[in-house]
Parts: sequence; structure tokens; C-alpha cells
Amino acid sequence: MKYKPTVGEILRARGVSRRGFLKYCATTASLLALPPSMIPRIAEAIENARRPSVIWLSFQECTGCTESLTRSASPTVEGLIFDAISLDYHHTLQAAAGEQAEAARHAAMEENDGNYLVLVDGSIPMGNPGYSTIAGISNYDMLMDTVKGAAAVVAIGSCAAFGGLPGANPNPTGAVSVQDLVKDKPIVNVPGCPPIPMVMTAVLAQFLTFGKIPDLDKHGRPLAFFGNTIHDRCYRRPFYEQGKFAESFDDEGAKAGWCLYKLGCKGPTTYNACATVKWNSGTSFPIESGHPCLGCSEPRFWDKGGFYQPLSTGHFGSGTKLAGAAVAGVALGVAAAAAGRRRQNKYTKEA
Amino acid sequence: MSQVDEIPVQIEATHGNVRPILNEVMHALDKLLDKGITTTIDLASLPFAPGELNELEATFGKGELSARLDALGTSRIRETTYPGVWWIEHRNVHDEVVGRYLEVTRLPEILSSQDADIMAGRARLGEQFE
Amino acid sequence: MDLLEFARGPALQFAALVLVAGTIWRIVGIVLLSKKPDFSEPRGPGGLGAALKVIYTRAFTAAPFKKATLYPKIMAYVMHIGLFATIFLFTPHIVFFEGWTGFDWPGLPNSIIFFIGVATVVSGVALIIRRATTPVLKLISNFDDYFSWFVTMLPLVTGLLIPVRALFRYEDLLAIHILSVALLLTWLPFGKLGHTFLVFITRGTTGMVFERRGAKT
Amino acid sequence: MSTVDGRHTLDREAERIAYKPPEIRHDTQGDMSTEERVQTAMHHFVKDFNTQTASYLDGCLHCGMCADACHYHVRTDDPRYTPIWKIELFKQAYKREVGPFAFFYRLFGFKKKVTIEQLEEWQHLLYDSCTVCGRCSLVCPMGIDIAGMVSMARHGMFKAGLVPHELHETAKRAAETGSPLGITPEKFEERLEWMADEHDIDIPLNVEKADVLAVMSSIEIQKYPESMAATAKILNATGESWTFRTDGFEATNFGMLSGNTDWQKESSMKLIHAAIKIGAKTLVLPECGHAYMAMRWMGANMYGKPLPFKVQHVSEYIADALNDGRLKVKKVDKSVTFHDPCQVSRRGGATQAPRDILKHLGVDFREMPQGGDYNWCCGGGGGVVTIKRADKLRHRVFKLKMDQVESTEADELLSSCANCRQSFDDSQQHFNWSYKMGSLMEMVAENLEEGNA
Repeated sequence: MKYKPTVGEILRARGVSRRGFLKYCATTASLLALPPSMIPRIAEAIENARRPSVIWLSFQECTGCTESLTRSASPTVEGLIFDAISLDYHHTLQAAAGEQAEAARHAAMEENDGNYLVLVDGSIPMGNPGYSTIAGISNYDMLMDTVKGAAAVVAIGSCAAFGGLPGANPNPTGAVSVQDLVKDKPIVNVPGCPPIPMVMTAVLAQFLTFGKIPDLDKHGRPLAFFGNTIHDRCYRRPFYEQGKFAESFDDEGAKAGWCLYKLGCKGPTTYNACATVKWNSGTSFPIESGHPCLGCSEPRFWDKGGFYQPLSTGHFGSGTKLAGAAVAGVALGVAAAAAGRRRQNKYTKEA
Repeated sequence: MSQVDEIPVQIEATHGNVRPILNEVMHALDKLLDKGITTTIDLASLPFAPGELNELEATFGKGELSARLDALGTSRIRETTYPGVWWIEHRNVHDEVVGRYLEVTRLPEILSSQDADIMAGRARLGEQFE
Repeated sequence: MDLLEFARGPALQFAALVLVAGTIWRIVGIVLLSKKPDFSEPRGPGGLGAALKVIYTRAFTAAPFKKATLYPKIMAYVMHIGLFATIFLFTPHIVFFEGWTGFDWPGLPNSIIFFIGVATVVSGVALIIRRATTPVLKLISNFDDYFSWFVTMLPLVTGLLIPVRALFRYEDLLAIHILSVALLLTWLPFGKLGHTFLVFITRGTTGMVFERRGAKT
Repeated sequence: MSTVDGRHTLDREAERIAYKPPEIRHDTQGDMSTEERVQTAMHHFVKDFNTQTASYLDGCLHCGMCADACHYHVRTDDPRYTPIWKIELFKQAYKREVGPFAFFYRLFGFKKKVTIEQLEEWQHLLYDSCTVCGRCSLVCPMGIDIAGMVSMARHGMFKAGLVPHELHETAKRAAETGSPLGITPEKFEERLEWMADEHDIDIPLNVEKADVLAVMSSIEIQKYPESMAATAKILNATGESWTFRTDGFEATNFGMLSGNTDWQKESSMKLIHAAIKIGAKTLVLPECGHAYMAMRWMGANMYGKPLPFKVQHVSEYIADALNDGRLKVKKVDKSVTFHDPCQVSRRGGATQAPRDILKHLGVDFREMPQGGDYNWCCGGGGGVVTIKRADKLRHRVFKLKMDQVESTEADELLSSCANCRQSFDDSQQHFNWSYKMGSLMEMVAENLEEGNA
């Protein structure tokens, strides 16, 4: 196996000063939602970390996740991808194509057997393998083949994590998530449609820094980012508590920035870091721009009722069913009264 | 972008992050004076309402000292009007903010020349005499 | 389908169907029993007016009984007003009713609702302690009394716990909350909670019979 | 007057506050088997259920507030005297047999079948410790008429032969002789003649046609004959044509009190037929509470159609006559308090009449605390005064009445019910009490203005 330099060595070789390295570590700590007191430990870890090989597989997806990642503002995309990790296969980003690309993938797998990371975006069609293929290989075969020697798998985006849009009812391709198929490897889900870029890089930085996957919640999501609901961390929360709600998208409440609960905000049931990390280099997030949270980082968010239907709305049966129940009630009532009266008559006769 | 900027933004109420931060800074200053312990507050971890960050920055204001660091993008390190309280903002090479911190210390560590860099510089200097 | 979807969907649907069918069943079952005509010469007006009068007046305690029934009455008032406020004046609930009926009305701030909810639970606990300890109530109480209390308190308690994030995740507790509501609605027509609708029939009956006699109602 | 709190009495003879089995003496009549008895009781309970009772039995919240209104519970703190508990078996039968969910109650055994032991225990609760005074239905937040259902539950008890002996015998004598005290028409006539002589007045008897039929209660005929004279004086004074009838004079209805609907109907029909026979426009009932309930509110239903005459309690009749000037009375310079008979005032709706009369008499009327419609019962209503084994309890409960009366410090205590008067007299003797119950009607009769009509 050829010598792999440590991250510290790489950065120094590129003329990054110690101050620059400290800055890098501070932003990494910030990214990992670790307290600033952890910076020295992070510095030490990163100094000695060896760049991992990363294989990126894209299945039934829209490339939105890759788009999102390449706009990641931290520490720098180039710095992360080209310096800290070795992105050996990504058919959208890499220059190689066709057999050459597949050869690169196999080479990376062989070289880093047992140590490489597999990143997956997109869901896997189980209905018919022909729905989605790369170089003539079905998504399923490619996934199962690639993860064999992986240290861990990161499912990027809601499609890879939970099936996402392709898996939405009626799920014509029989789309499934990575965790539905891969059972013997540690899996980190980074859902979102797309996921927050910083969260994606943070997971990589975490793996890079500590060589292991972060603590996860019940849906396999990193707790550091998915530990709180949008609602819990939303700056509009005080309006919710005060009972001030926007009733439509253009009323006074909406203009005053009141709570969007009544407009269908899924913030209370959605675990993600949008409210703190925000988007577009920390500029804003959907609620801040006046739109309710869609809950895109939750399993099957497409099928959980309308985006603009408030969370506490119930789904009652149709009016016909209720009318049917009423008719049944009348029938039962009549029968009960009739039975009672029959008993009364019988007893009167016997008495 | 001028059209977007023209949209009037109303800010009716804030999340109220400013006062708790001021309070935390006050206690951090006590710790610095009594025990010499420094404190760093990562502002990225707090849910700020629109405009609230500006409010916070304005509250702390500009003090006597201000420095600019050029490493992996620029960083601004500025003492606030409260001596011992530093406002630190890291940017990447695209000039995007990647981290904001309030550091309560006599001098932020990142301003000191680092041993590794001193050694590297010393080595370069030595090369002149070879 | 996760728990929340189950609660909001099939569980609520089932509860709504049972509620409608059970309520009508019970009312029809009572109304269609034999009725004895009253041939006596009326002294006062009977009929609907009398029924409505007593439905209203029995909400208040007659002066001679005020002292003896003060404690349970106050607790019952707190409980009923509290239930009304928490059910109908809490904004997420209003949204729920709006989604169902299309009607919308102003709510109270959550902090006030939370306070009312706590007061309601306190009154409920006070009443159940009273039921379990005073000899009269101990004697006349049955399973229905305790179970009905339980299914009434459950949505209240789970609802109050939702903002207390320490124990459960929001969506789990919300699901449990809605399931507890489904349980409440399912039980409501059959046990003593039926007084939500029987109160009109029972008081109304007395109103019609006794107002007709010109007797004290 | 005692200063001891009634709830924590120091009376050494007082019953214990804690739960205890009922006094041992269950009376049974007839020689039915146990099973037959239970079945008969049950069948007759079931027969009586209708929409009204169903709305009551389904509507009960088990709030227990009725206990606070019942003199038996207030005085003893015995939870069994909680009014709604007294009809527990009736309720049990309803839920099991007729209620909307009866099928499930039977299927799952939610409500057990009533047993003979229960029925025996409830004999004490349905008869000895309920005067059917109806005070409990005024406190009930649902407005449930418990007293009315106690009366209904007694039907089943009677048919099953589970009535206290004294009450049963009294009712039986009433059915056999036409009067609970065995007053025959001859005896009635005899006593009327005696009163006519004594007071030197006309007492019309068996007149063929008259506008008013007056009737009496046996208690008056036997114990308070002055009432007959008073009735005659007043009716004479109004100038109306009126009469007593030997074929219909007994107003009490022990069939109703004991729970025998056949006897109840028989008693009522006698009066109805007599009134129709003479073409009466008004049937004036005597000073008797349950007679008012039996005839004013249940009479027409026994008859099966509206009565062709008006039914009035004598106090209503007098009040009307005074109000429209047919009758005039002298002013009486006394302070008076009035005991409202439950069946006439609270349950009958004639609460105002005696107050009008007292106003005309110009007395210093002192309403009892919690008086009028909320009055405490004398403790003898609903046939209880006849049940000897209940005397101890009845006297104990009477303490409430004594406190109530004493607090008015009135000179005179009046009522318009001979049955109340009887139980007051009994308790007065028992306690050697200073108050003696008088009759409102007699006070009117004694103070009639000369030259009336």
C-alpha cells in the first residue's frame, strides 16, 4: 500500500500556516457543533489524520445533493475534497467516464479495502433493475458491490436515507433507501432535500477527525445536527407561544414575521439544523424567508399530507362514512330501544 | 440584488439572544480576572433572528484594536468596546463567513505567532545563509 | 405508516365513527323507550322552553347547597372551564377544528393555555382523590367513574407534556396525545362521559316535568 | 337546644358513622320462593322504565352531591343513605335489561343480576330511609328526580313482597276498608256529626250536586277531627255549594306510598268518581302532602285522560278565595313559621299559597332558613312515619327540623299536612320539644271574619 500523508502534512505542503490550521480547526469544531474548548483536541486529531478515500455513488437522484455539497462554505470545498479527502469516484464531478471511471472505482476499493467511505445519493429501484443503471450495472449491484469493503456508508439526502421522492406513493420504481439494503455496515443518514451542505461536510470532517461515525438518532441521523426540531430552535417560536400566527402568505402576520404553524409549518416534527446553521453561507432558512418548513429531513415527508396543511389537522373519514356511522347509530338505537321494550312487554305479561 | 434589498423587512421581535449573551460575557470577564480562564462563545450555535446578529455586533461595538489575518481566506479579529472581549469572524477564500466567535481573553491565541510558523520562518531565514 | 400518521388517520377516523354512532345510539335508545302521557292539568309551561331553562339554571348551585357542595363544585367548574379552554382555545386545536369544520376563532396564548391545563389537571386530581376517599363517593363509584377520569386526564397530561421536551420527542408525544384523544372519543358515548350530551336530555326532562307542575326546578 | 354539631354528635345512642350492615329485620310478605321474589321485583322494575327514567338513570354522574341534600345522610354520615344509592338496584336493572347498551351489560356481566340479599338490604334504603321528599333532586347538577324513582322502585318491592310490615299492613287495610286507619263511611259520618254538633255548624254530606267536593285524610278524621270542622267553616264561608261524600272521602293513598299501583288507582278512582257524580268543578284536597301528589299530579294519569274538574290543595283553595275576596280573615298578632309539606310545595308547586294566606292573616311570618322549596322534610313522609322500626332513625333526622324551626324563634309552627303534623307530634313527644305543630287551615278557620259571604 502506498504511503498516505497525514492531513497536517498535506496542509503544510500547501503552505497553510499554523494560524490557518487553527482557523480550520475552529471552523471544524463549529461545524461539528463541538464546544470551542475542543479545538486543541481537534487540532491534534486532524494533524495526524490520514486522508480517507471516498467513493460517491449516485442512483435515483436529481443531483441536488451534489449541487448543495459543492456550495458548502466550509472550510472550503476544494480544501475539503481535494485536500482532506480523496474523492476517487463521483461520476458527476470526475473527469473520467465509462470504463475508465469504473476502473477508478475498483482501484480505490482494492487499494483502501476496509477503510474507504461510500457516499450514496439517490434511492435504489428494486422494481426493475433497468430503471437506473450506470455503465450497465444496476444500482443495486453497484451498491452491494461497493459497500463490501467500506468502513462506513453515508446516505446523502432524503432519497438515499429514506427513499425520498422516488419512494413516494405509489413508488413506481420500488425505490428503497440504503439502510433498507445495507445491513452489515455503519450507516449515517444525512437526509434533507437537499441536506444542509455544512452538515454533509461535517460528517466527513467528523470521520476525518475522529475516524468514526458520529452519534446517531433513531433514524440514523447525526445527533449534533438532528437533535433538535426546527421548531425548538426557530427564532419565530415566541410568536407560537404568544399565539401570533400568519393566516395567509400575504397578511399582516406574515409580513410581521409571525409563526407559520397555521400555514402548514412542519417545524415541530422536523429534526434538522436549518434554524441555526442556515443556508447560503448562513444567510437565511425557509422560515426566515417566510415559507413553512416542509419537513424534508423526515422519513416519507412527501406522503405526510399537504405541505400547507397544519400539523394538528386530523384526517377524519369522509362525510359519507360519518353519515354511515350516524345511520348505524340510529339503527342500533332503534334496535336497543325495541329490545328493551320487548323485554318490558314480556315481563309485563309474565308479571 | 438591488430589488431584493428594496423589500422592506420588518422585525417585530427578536428571539432575545442579546441579553443572555451579554450576561454570559460578563461572567466570562469575571472568570478571566479572577482565575485567568478564557472563554469562547460560538455564535453559529445560536438561533438568531434576522438582524439580531447586527444588533449584537453593534452592542459590543469597536474597541481600540483591530487585526486582519490572511490565512485560508481573511479573518477579522477585533477588540470590542469592552476590553478583553474580542469579536472574531473567519471567512473562507470566497469571502464567506465560516465562523463567528466571541472570545473573552487578554489576547486571542490566533494573534500570537505560532511555534510551527516561527520554526518554518526560522528555517527559511536560515536558508539565506547557506 | 408511523405512529403519528396512524393516530391522525385511522385512529381518529375510527374514534369519530364510534363517537357519532355511539352518541346517536344512546340518544335514540333512550328517546324511543315508552313515554307516559301526562294528563294532569299543567300549572306552568312545560315544553322546550322549560327544558332550556333548566339546562341553563342547573349550571348553578342553589343557595342552600352552596356551602355543602362548595369544594367539589369549584373543582368541577375549574375542570370543565379548563377543559373547554384547553380544547377549544388552544391554537393548534383551533387549527384542528378549522381543518375539520372550516370554522376559525381566536385562541389564547400558549402560556395561558398551559397554566389552565395545569389547573385542570390539579382539579382532576383533587376530584379523583375525593372520589377515592370520601365514603359516599367510594360507595357509589364504579369502574366507569375511574376509567372515564383516566381517559379524560390522559389527553390533558400528554398534551401538557408535549412542550416539556425532556422525556419524549415531539412527534411521539403528539401521536400519543392524539391516540389518547381517540380513546376519549371512542369511550365518550358509552360511559358517564356521555353527560356531554345527556346533560341536555336529563336536565331538559326535569325541566319539562317540574316546570309544568310549577314546582321548584 | 344542643350545641353539639349534628355531624359529630355525642349522643351515646347514636349509630356509628362507619359503614355497617342494615338493621336486621327484613320483612317479607307472601310465600314466594327466593327466585320468584327476585324475578318479580326485577320484572316490575323493568316495567316502569320509560324515556324519563332512562334519561335519569343514564345521566347520573356519581357526583354524590345528593348525599348533601338528604337529611338521612346529613344526620348519620352513612354513605348508604346517599339518595342515588337507594335506587342502585333499580339502576342496575335498567342498565342490564333496558338501557341502550343492555346487551353488552348482559353479555359481559358488567352489571350483575340483583340478588335477594340486595333486595332485602334495599328494603331499608327504599322505605325506612327515604321520605320521597325530593330535596336531592334540587342539588343534583343533572336534575335527576331520584324521589320519583324511589317511588317507582317501590312498585317492584311491593310486588315481590318486600315491604316493611307496618306499611304493608296499613296499605292493605286501606285497600280493604277504604282507609289506612280503618275509617269506614259510617265512622266518617259519625265523626262529622260530632264535629257539627261540637261547633254548631252545617256540614253538608252526600249532597247530590255541588261545585266543590271536599275530602279528608284518615289521619285528620281520626287524630285531628278539628280539621273537618275547619274545612266546613271555610267552605261555608266562601258561599260555594260543596259537600263531603261517604263514597269518596279518603284522600290518603297508601297504595302509592307502599308501591301497589292497583291500590293506588283504586283509591284515586273513588274520589274521581265521586267528584264526577256530583258534577264538581273543584276537588279540594285536605291538608295532606302525598294526597296532593297522588291526585293533583297523578290522578288524571290513573283516570287515563284529563280530569273534568280542577284539583286543589286546601291551601290553594283558601289562598284563591282570600285573593279574590270571597273569604276574609281577621289579623292575627303572632309570629308564625311555616313547614312546607314536600309533596305540596317542593314537588307539587303550591309553595306560594300558604304564604299568601299568612299575608292575609297579617302574621309576622318568619321563613325558616332553607325554607320553602328547600325545606327539610318532617321525616315522616313517604309512609315512613308508619314504619316503627325506622323510628330511631326518624327521630335522629328530626334534629335538623328542630334546629330549623327553633332558629326562627316564631310563636307558632304551622303546616298544611296532617302527615307532617303526625310525625311532628310524635317527635315532639319523643324529645319533649317545646314546639307543637298546628294547622294553617285551622288558623284560618279560627280567624274568619264575621259576615263572610
